[in-house]
Amino acid sequence: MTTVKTDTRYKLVEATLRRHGYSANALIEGLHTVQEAWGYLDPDVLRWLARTLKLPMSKVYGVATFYNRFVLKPQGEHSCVVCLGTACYIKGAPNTLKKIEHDLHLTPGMTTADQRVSLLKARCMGSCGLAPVVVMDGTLVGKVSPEQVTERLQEWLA
Amino acid sequence: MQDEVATLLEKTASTERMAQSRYSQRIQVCMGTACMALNSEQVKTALEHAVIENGIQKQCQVQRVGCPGLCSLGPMLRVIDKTITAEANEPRETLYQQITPEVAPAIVTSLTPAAQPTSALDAHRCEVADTFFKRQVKVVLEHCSHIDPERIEDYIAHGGYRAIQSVLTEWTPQRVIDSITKAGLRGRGGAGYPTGLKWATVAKANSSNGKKYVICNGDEGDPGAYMDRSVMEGDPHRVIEGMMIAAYAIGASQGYVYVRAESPLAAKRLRVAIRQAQRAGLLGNNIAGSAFHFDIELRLGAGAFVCGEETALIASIEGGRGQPRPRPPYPAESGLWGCPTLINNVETFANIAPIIDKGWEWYAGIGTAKSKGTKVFALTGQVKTSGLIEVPMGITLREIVFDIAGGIPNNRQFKAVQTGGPSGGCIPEKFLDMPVDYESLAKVGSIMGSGGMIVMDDSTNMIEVARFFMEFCMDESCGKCVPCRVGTVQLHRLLSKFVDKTATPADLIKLEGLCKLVKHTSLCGLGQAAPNPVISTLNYFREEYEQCLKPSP
Amino acid sequence: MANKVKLATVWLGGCSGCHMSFLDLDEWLFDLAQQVELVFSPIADVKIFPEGVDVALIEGAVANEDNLALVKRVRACSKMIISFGDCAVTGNVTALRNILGPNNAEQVLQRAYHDVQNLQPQSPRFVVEDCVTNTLHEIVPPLLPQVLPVHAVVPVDVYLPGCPPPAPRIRAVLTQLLAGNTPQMIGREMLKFG
Amino acid sequence: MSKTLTLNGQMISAREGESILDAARDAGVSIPTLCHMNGVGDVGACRMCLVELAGSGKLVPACTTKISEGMEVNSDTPQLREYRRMLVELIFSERNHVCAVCVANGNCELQDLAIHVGMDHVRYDYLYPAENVDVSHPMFGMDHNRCILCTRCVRTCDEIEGAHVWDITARGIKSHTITGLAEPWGEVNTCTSCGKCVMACPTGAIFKLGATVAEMEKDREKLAFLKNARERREWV
Repeated sequence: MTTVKTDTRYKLVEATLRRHGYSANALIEGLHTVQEAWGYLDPDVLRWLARTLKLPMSKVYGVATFYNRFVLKPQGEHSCVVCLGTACYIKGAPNTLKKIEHDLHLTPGMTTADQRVSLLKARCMGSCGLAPVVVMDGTLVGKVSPEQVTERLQEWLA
Repeated sequence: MQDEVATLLEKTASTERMAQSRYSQRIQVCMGTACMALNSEQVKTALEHAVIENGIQKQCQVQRVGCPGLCSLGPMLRVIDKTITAEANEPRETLYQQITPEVAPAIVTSLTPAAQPTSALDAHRCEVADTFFKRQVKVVLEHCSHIDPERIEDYIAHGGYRAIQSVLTEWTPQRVIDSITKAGLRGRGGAGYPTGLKWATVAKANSSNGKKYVICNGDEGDPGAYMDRSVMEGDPHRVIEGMMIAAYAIGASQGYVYVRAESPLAAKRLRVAIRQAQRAGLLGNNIAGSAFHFDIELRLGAGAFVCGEETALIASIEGGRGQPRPRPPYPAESGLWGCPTLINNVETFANIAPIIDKGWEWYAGIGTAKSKGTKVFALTGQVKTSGLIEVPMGITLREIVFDIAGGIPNNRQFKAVQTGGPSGGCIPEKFLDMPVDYESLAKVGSIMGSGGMIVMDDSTNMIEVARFFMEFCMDESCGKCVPCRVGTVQLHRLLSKFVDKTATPADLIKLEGLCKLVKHTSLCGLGQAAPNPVISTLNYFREEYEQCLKPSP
Repeated sequence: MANKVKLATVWLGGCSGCHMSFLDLDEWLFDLAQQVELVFSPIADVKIFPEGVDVALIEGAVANEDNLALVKRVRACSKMIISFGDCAVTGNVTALRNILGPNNAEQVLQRAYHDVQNLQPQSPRFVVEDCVTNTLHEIVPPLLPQVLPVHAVVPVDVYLPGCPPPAPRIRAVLTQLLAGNTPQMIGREMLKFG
Repeated sequence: MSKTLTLNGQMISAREGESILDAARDAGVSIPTLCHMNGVGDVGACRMCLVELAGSGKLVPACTTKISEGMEVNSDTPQLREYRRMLVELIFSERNHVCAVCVANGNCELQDLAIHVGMDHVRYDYLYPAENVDVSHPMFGMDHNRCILCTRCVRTCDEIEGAHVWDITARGIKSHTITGLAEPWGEVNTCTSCGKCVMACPTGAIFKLGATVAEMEKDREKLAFLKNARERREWV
């Protein structure tokens, strides 16, 4: 496990675990930090996390896959999250998603083959006043039209 | 020692007030999630630059505040000008909407002594403000949009932490509980359980290791609801103070705030607020020199609607899969790590300080016989003005939809209003004059819920709406119990048959039977309430289902 | 003979095991023959399912277009239909191809007629003339996208599970029916699948 | 301390702290169960043992609900019977349960339950998920087509064997029983190959390699025996 020593990202996770006294209930906090540092939950890191917190592997995996926020595969360079909350739904979010699926041949949860763009869906970003909303690379875009989104995606893919 | 805190609060408050009184003009920019998405941060920077350029930095302050509620018209800002008094010697307040960084300097120019009357800002004056705010009563949101949520001093200057200070010095825990009980406050998470009763149960419960916990449920996952997020973003100290008072009343020394990962700004503001309160000695050991110890930790959710259910939330804080377990035992007896635990929702905690401060009599004077106080709603969907509102209990749906929100746009007709999110129901026009309170909403097959309110016009297909919510519940089901895990999938398939017009009369019977099964046999509230959108649309829009039956061969 | 019960047995997508089990009724078949007239069956040379049938035992799941057309005719022409055996009741082994997803027909044919054949793999796909309807059709009826249990296509009156249903269970059901009662499908002897 | 309650109109007595399920069984009344197993903790997940409490009419799982003085319980009403049948149908519709080709045919708790609730057919559409069969372990196999997610294997491995090889991944209809980091069972080095999960599994999902149709017999009382032996030093 030489990576542990050389990869500084482990130190970030260690810091989180230390803050919680390496107790088993720090698992979710630890997973958050792993995802921030790596961008996803790498199986080797999960193994290391399980050992460090003295938890069974299957439990760590079970927790990691229970929550929507955690992803087990590397994500694309850019991300596009389409909100499918009620307000966005009523205001036409399904059309946006359909257009993206149609134009880019992507379905939610997928990343383009060139690892450029990941498409995700969300259950309400809580910005219903701006519905329909899409989060492009972490920035919330409100009252968005299907065309606006695909245009931006084409730019990313160009 | 106790006086020290009182002095500290007083000193902080007077220093802050003095500092603020130096400014005769204030520009308050909304820094809620919605306005920030519309570049309100850049607007604020532009304003600050303009203030300096115009050389009025000694009289004009640009301030960050929480959400005023008109989220669809952001970025919002408010100008308070003491140099001009309006009615009753109050300084003139003007609300502006849809301000861009380009328009921002014009606002500052209009505040300079040499300002000429200009029409440049006319388009940005918030016209709907009068009607939008007229019927509202702000208790929970009283500070939101008026104070800087990232400065504890501002909260203290507005009377913050006065309630906990007097509770710690003069009140017994029993008196606190009695006050909350008499105020008639009910849980704002949706079910409406009497808060005082819950507190009394936890206070009485025996803990084997002496520990008790307070949990603030900020896992607001209903699609179309963002009340709690706005409160946490706009007035985080209010939530902390409510938790402190609760902890004192029930004898807890540790608290947790559980916030959705989808609300990063709320989490950030709470983190800042907790740190500030710790530094001010308001959280930690021997608070205010008393024997009261209390600290709060923030826990970030990771995307699971079911974690709004209290036993699932506890499992999640314990670091596990957020799966509910059968109750009893209730968390009040055996909750976090097996200890008695009080779980209340964000809005519930935000109601506590004013009840202590202004007295339960005042609070009980607002609302209806069985539902006291106010309720915050996130009003969205097909209305002219959507946003965050706080109304007294007992107001009618018609007043909310037509008076506050201005009715239905695009010359369409009102069809239904959906409350309670995926656990609620669709309320048709015939109940528009019904008062909004826990009992009335339940009577018509919906629930108060946490406060999402979605208005639908006559272009809405109710079966698709029911299927939308069923898909939500199906995706969010934790998978532990059979009726919810499989029943929601089967319900979704049946609803799809109606949407595709391939359903048979036998499918309608199956649909109704399954709704009943899932409602009565699911383990937790998510499953038990999952059929509600179907049941209510079947009740009020049955003809739409019948029209979707496959023509018999 | 006019008041004899008109009995039919039908073989859809199944292995014929249920019919074998029916034949396991052995000498009771003589008693049965006293009371019923077998008007349609794989073991009787009748081409078209007749009208006015009292009871039809349907073995097998609805797997192809022939099955579908036949089961609809059976329903239309019979007073009572019995899902006979697990394939009719649940889809059972016949429906295992459903796991391959919708539109799995090509995959299934490829596997059955090509992948597992050592010599001359070929699809049995020539066109023949139907001597009854005088129409041309493929000798292998096109497979449905999904295999369905009988009750997913037409209403079923009695479910007689088992793979195959043991002979005593078949006898118990028929005895009840001939006595004019609705068969009581209760308990392990009557209800066990598999 | 002894408490008195009413079960289906009969007065019965039970020990304080006892579950409704145990009290009923002591009184000779059987309540159908599926995720419950003697020897491991209860989770109240399958909802088969729901009983009705008089007064509130509330349905509660008998396995996790403690008795109380004067409680009035009904474990067998037409409504409960209908719900139980529907629940069994839902379980059958969820995965690919083909009794005819199952190792546990004749020795299966789900099959027994279907008989008990009088399930002559399944009214709901079968979902036909594509499921894996994991035969990477040298001694045992796991056929996800037959798994009903009762978590008896998870609890057995955690509470009795202590290895916690099993857990559940994902959620909702996508939930799956996993070994280790969702790895092939045979590659999980924490597995002691004790075979307790095989005993615990109510269906043919976990089986001994080599067992063919209707051959897989399971001795579930072994697990309760072990638990007693380990915790109470009582070999019964």
